[in-house]
Amino acid sequence: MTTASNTSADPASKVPEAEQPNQFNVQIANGEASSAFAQKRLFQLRPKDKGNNPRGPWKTAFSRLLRDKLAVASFVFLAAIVLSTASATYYADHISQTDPFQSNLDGQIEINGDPAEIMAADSEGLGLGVTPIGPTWTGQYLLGADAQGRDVAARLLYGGQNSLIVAFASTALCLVLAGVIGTVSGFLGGIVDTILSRLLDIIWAFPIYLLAISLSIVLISTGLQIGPFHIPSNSLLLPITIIGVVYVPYVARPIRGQVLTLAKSDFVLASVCLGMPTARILVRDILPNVVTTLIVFAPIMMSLSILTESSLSFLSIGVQPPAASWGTIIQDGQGLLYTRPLVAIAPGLAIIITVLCLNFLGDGVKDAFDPKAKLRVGKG
Amino acid sequence: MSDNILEIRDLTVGFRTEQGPVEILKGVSFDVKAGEIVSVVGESGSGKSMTSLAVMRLITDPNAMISGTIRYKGRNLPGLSAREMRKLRGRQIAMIFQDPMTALTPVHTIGWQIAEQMRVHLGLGAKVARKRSVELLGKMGIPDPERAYDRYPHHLSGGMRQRAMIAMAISCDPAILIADEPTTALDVTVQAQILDLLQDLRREYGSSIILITHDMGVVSTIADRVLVMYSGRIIEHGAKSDLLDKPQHPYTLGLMRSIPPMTGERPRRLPSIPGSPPLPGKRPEGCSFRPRCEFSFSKCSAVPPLYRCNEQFAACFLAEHGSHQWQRNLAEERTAK
Amino acid sequence: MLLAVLRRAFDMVFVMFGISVIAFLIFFATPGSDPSARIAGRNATPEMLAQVRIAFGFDRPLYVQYGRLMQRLFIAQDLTSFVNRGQKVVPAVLQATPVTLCLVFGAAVIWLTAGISLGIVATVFRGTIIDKSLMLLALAGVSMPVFWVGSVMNLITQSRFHDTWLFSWVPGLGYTSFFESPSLWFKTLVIPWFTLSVLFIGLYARVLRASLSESYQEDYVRTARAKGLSESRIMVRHALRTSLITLLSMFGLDFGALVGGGAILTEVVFNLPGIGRLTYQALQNLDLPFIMATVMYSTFFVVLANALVDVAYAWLDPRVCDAR
Amino acid sequence: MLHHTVCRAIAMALLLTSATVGVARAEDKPKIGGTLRLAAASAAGTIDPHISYETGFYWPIFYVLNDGLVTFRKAAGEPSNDIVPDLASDMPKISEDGKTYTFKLRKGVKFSNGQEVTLRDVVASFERLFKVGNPNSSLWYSVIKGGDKCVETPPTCSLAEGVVANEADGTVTFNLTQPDADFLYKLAVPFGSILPADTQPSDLGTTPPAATGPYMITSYDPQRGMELKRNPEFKVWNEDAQPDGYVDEIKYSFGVKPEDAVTAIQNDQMDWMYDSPPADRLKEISSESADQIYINPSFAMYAAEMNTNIAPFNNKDVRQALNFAVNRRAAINIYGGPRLADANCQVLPVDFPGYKGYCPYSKNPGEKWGGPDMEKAKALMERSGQIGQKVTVTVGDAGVDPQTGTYLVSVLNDLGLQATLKVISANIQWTYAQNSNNNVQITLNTLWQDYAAPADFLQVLFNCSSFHPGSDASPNISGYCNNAVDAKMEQAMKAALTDVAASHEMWSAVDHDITDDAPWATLYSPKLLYFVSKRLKNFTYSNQARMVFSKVWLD
Repeated sequence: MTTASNTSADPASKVPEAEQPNQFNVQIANGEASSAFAQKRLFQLRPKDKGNNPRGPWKTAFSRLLRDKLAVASFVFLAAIVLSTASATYYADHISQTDPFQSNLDGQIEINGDPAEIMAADSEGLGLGVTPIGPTWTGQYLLGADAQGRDVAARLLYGGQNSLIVAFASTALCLVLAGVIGTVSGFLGGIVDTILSRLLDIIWAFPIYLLAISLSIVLISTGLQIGPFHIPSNSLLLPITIIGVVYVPYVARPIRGQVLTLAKSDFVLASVCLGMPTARILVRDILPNVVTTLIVFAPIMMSLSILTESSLSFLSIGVQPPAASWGTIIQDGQGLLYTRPLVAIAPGLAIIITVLCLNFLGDGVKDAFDPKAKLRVGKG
Repeated sequence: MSDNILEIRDLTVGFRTEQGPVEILKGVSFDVKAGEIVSVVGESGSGKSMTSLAVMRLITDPNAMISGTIRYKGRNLPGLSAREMRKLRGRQIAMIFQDPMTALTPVHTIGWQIAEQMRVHLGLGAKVARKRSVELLGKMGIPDPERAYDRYPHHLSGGMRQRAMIAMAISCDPAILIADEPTTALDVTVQAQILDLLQDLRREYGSSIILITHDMGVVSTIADRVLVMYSGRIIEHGAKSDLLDKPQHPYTLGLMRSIPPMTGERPRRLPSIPGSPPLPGKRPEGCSFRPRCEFSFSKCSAVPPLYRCNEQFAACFLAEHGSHQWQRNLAEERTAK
Repeated sequence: MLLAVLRRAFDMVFVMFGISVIAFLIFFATPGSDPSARIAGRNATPEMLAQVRIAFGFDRPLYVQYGRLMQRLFIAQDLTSFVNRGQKVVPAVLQATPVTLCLVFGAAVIWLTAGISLGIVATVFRGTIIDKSLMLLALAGVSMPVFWVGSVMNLITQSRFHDTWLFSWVPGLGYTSFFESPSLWFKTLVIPWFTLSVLFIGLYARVLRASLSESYQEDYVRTARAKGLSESRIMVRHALRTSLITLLSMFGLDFGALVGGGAILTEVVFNLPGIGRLTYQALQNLDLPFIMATVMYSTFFVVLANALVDVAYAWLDPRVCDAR
Repeated sequence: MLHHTVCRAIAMALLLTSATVGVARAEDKPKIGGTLRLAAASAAGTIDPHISYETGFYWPIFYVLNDGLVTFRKAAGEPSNDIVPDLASDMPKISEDGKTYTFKLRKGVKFSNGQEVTLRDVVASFERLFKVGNPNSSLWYSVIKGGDKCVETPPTCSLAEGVVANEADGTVTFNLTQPDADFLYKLAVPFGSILPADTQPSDLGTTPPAATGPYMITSYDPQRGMELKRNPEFKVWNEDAQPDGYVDEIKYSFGVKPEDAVTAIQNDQMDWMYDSPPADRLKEISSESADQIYINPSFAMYAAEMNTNIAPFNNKDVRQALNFAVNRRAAINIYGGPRLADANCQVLPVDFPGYKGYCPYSKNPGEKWGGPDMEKAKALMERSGQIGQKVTVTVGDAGVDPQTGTYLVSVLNDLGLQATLKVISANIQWTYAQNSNNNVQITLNTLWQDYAAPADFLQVLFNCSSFHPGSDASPNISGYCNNAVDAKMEQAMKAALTDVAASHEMWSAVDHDITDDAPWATLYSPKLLYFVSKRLKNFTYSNQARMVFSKVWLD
């Protein structure tokens, strides 16, 4: 892949220049028409140019991030979501008092005094059918029960835990892998680069879902055997690994590109001329920039991972039951879609809100750390 | 002054910023007569380009604050509606930008871009427009204009692109041509050619030219009149000959000194003005040149008005009582040669 | 130029080869997975298993197996489902293709028109509340899991509001070919089209908005103004024209990926018998040949899309083709 | 409250009368033509009538496609259990010793490919049964002379002295090694279908065979669906055996999830669904469109079959523990509530010939199930020493299986096992579970009668000879093999020839023995609930063919 592939990861989500940080600088740029663009570039590249003492620009970046209200708000929101999912056990034990992983098909609960069947056999008409209890909006079965008579609210929280864990872990994995591959390939160049970037090209041309699905089919049915370690097929590690791996090219390619340009950049050449050892250059000049880019990627990748995880779980090749994730809950909800839509809709909303916040945060981080960075939110 | 085609009266441009309003231009006033070449000189940041953009009403920034009058043939440009202004731009007042690399749309042929302007303003048909633009390209001294018409900007050298830019600018023969550092991005030989081109234009179309530059060399070659700008103000203006022979303002003097002499042995190194112009917003009280001025004295803490001395104006207290000591020295130096 | 074409062709072949190898390794060489066991879909008597082993050379080194499989997949094309005996893989894939094409094509039309117009509107009003709210919507669209949107759509159009004038026209889930009944074909696809396009509308609006406001910083837009062009002309002929290049490259890849099974979720939710659903069922039937076939097929589309994008690129952006 | 229950009772009564005699509701006059649209969650693999053992799913279709020498009467209710002559012009002459059956082949019946049905075809068809490895070949058809050899070496199967054609008087004679009370039944089911002699001697897979019935399969794509059109060669020869169909076309679409199918039928987008409607929809449809619902008692069993050959279910205590622990009411709730199923612990369905209520796995053991007994179950687990064992519950992705599977998983976990659920396509589940190579530990199936005799359930599902290791055609899913029980079955079979009542006694004994060994955890015997579109008329439920596709017409 030549042009197309390079540009493909490109298209950026940028903010209007009015929102761009450091008004002042930009306006001078506009004012001084002759060098408008040059100056703007200068300003925007600044974090990179100062690559060899990262703390400085990072401080400014963070302070910039803090000034971005939307980003801060989303961050707070995310924190709230994380906390609430963390409280899953508490809710299950003390409020709903049911095990959300055990079917509860002929249990009863007390709704303000009088008992209620969790799976109520119908008494009207032909007296056919059994309907899970609806949202009580109080304590137990807050959002009602699913087809197994399990407390949806409780499952939602536990599911959230898994979804977030998977998303976070797979993102971390993806970024680390991509960072390493990209840097090595870009910095060493030569045959290593050719091989690595070829490999990336190939994986990149692999439609994400198909790759994920293919991996899942094999791994879910057999588990993964790496030397002495065996990952059982129902372990969270599987979806984490799969999602982590499939997105590597999307991050590794831009990183490689960045490292390539950096390696040719003046300040690196300078330090080469100064006879600085390669390792030192790598650590002092290259890595800080790579890390910046990775930071910029992090939120976007996380939102992608959440979506991917839910999709795989929806196809029942992601998180395996009895464990739940937002995706699996939606899947369970399919059966109840027409009578208890809430079961399917609630986790969906949870996903949307989380991903939305992550994307806002992503925009914020991007503008704060590296406004010129080109990344793309969401992938079909 | 009926033959003034453009009259600018205390034009002020400022920007709202997080650090409060910042003035880029302060009370700039000058005239342009029909058919003359006025050259605006100054270091970058002095606001000369801002002036031209203001005239063209190309300052799109929502935070811009613009005041003052700009009369073109008696009509006040800031007062015009967007439509009227559009009719004027490119038709009456055209502009050439510094960097021909970025100033042309990369995805259209230069021919198309020239033709576009004529089709919009003169309502020419595709064929005629093409013919005219090919002629223009030819006039601008572009070899094989027929082919050049269908080339893309990135195919052409800087000089050629600048020629194309000029061709575009004059395609609807405007009354005023604003050339913003038309030669800065080009190498010396090409510079000369472009400058000649501009002079021919004046001769042929009799259109007046506002030439914005920081290069005294350029000024000395083609300008009729010179405006010297420093940190948003016009600090001296007058006929070229007067201003170059006996500059009234120390800053102008500095600029003069920085031109390599045409005759005699070259000095080991050219004298230059110490320091650099203040950023807008950080400008000192009083005369903003004071910190760099070798002659600064107590009075300079006030903002100097424009003092008139024959046909020359200078905003410096030294000019208060006519010519000054250093000017005579300069004169002697010259006569000695 | 010819050289470039050749290089491109080589790239394509290379990538396809690489992908086929990876796919093969995933299915046939993952530690702890015995393909012939998973092939034991239906009526797999021990003798059958033995046959399968021979036929696919599972007793031979990997490269032989790979060769055999590719040969049967592309040259002989006699690969049949292990689960539904006698069902040839290649025809099944070819039969599913038009469905997916219809789905993706329709969706593409929607998302391009909607995405581009949103992007333009937002840019025109950049900085205003309109811009901000549009971009918020776009981001929301990007944040929605497509299968969830699909389910909700079903809930609304099939159940909750089906007997209102709004959605009474919506036919049952499934697919009717265009030649059977154009009107029905359209009706069955409308909802899936919109479902599929939501994400991309958001995506494209955002990207276009970004690259447009970037163009508006460019010198050539200022030049265009100085030429006295109308804002609309500046937008269409200068800013948009340049931004479209970015968009196009994106579009080609998305289209390819979707046609290549990326639309699996939509197809499953709306029960459209396209490539995606084929893959999904093969997955549930543990039907190896089908999975291989669909994977190969879809990668072919993606690679093809890449190539086309490059061509279109050279055509849209003169700078590229000279760079070659 | 009392008042309430009364109403309910009345409603129920109404329903049952209206339901069981569906014909009675055929108030309006027949309509010919139209397309009958059927929906199912997924296909069920091969459509080879000599192989497919999809009694509930594909057999009803086969019944309107192909014919045997005899068949079950296509009628509603009781009469549908009777056997009537089909391709045979009348019922066979059976010798005194019950070892020879002689049929006269009907003249002038043609296959959909134009060929006439000949004696050759009859002989070939029965040899084909063995060649393609019919699931019951060894159990049912090896009584035919030469059958045993055919079982050993299918490819070279010849029934020269078993099935003898007599071209002269156009008769075919079956010679049996021993009398067999159920033989006619075995000829009446789709396995007995007569196919052209030149039909390939291996699984037809997705290519339909030539038909003799009113319809023929014109296309079959397990991913999409099945299309049946009128068989141009068909002429009615025996209204009882093979009536002509009303609708012109039958379109079966696969991949329609039950919840969507219900909605589709409500919206008149579908006419009939194979899967039972999800429990949570029943309330709505039964209150909104009661007259589109038909409930029929069915001779079927919903059970969890445990693999008695691999851990942990090779341990009787564990099997019994599950039987004690499983809450049949919960399972019934998933299926659609107490009105739709009877809890059951044994193999034979309620009211099936030879059925005697027996439930040792209950709080208060007796005839009927009275609730789970967790204490006993836990105790048994302790004793078994299998606690902590890993169990994978393998279920199909259609009907109530996934739900019930999930429930089983939680029960097994309660018992201290480490259970996980594995959902695979219903398209392969039935055969996948049968193949011992796949090491399925426990699975779920609804087991339908093939014909109304106890031997059918007990022998087919638990006889040593119906367990074929490593084969997909091994209906004895539990791999249960108990020679003592086999011997008892032998006797019962013999007895059936002379004294049916006595044989039923023996069969129920066998039933109870097996129940004690607990190779299954039987959950309930379901009633069949059919939800049909408004326009579907003359719904006719046969105990053999379920809804008789050739009997319904569309308004």
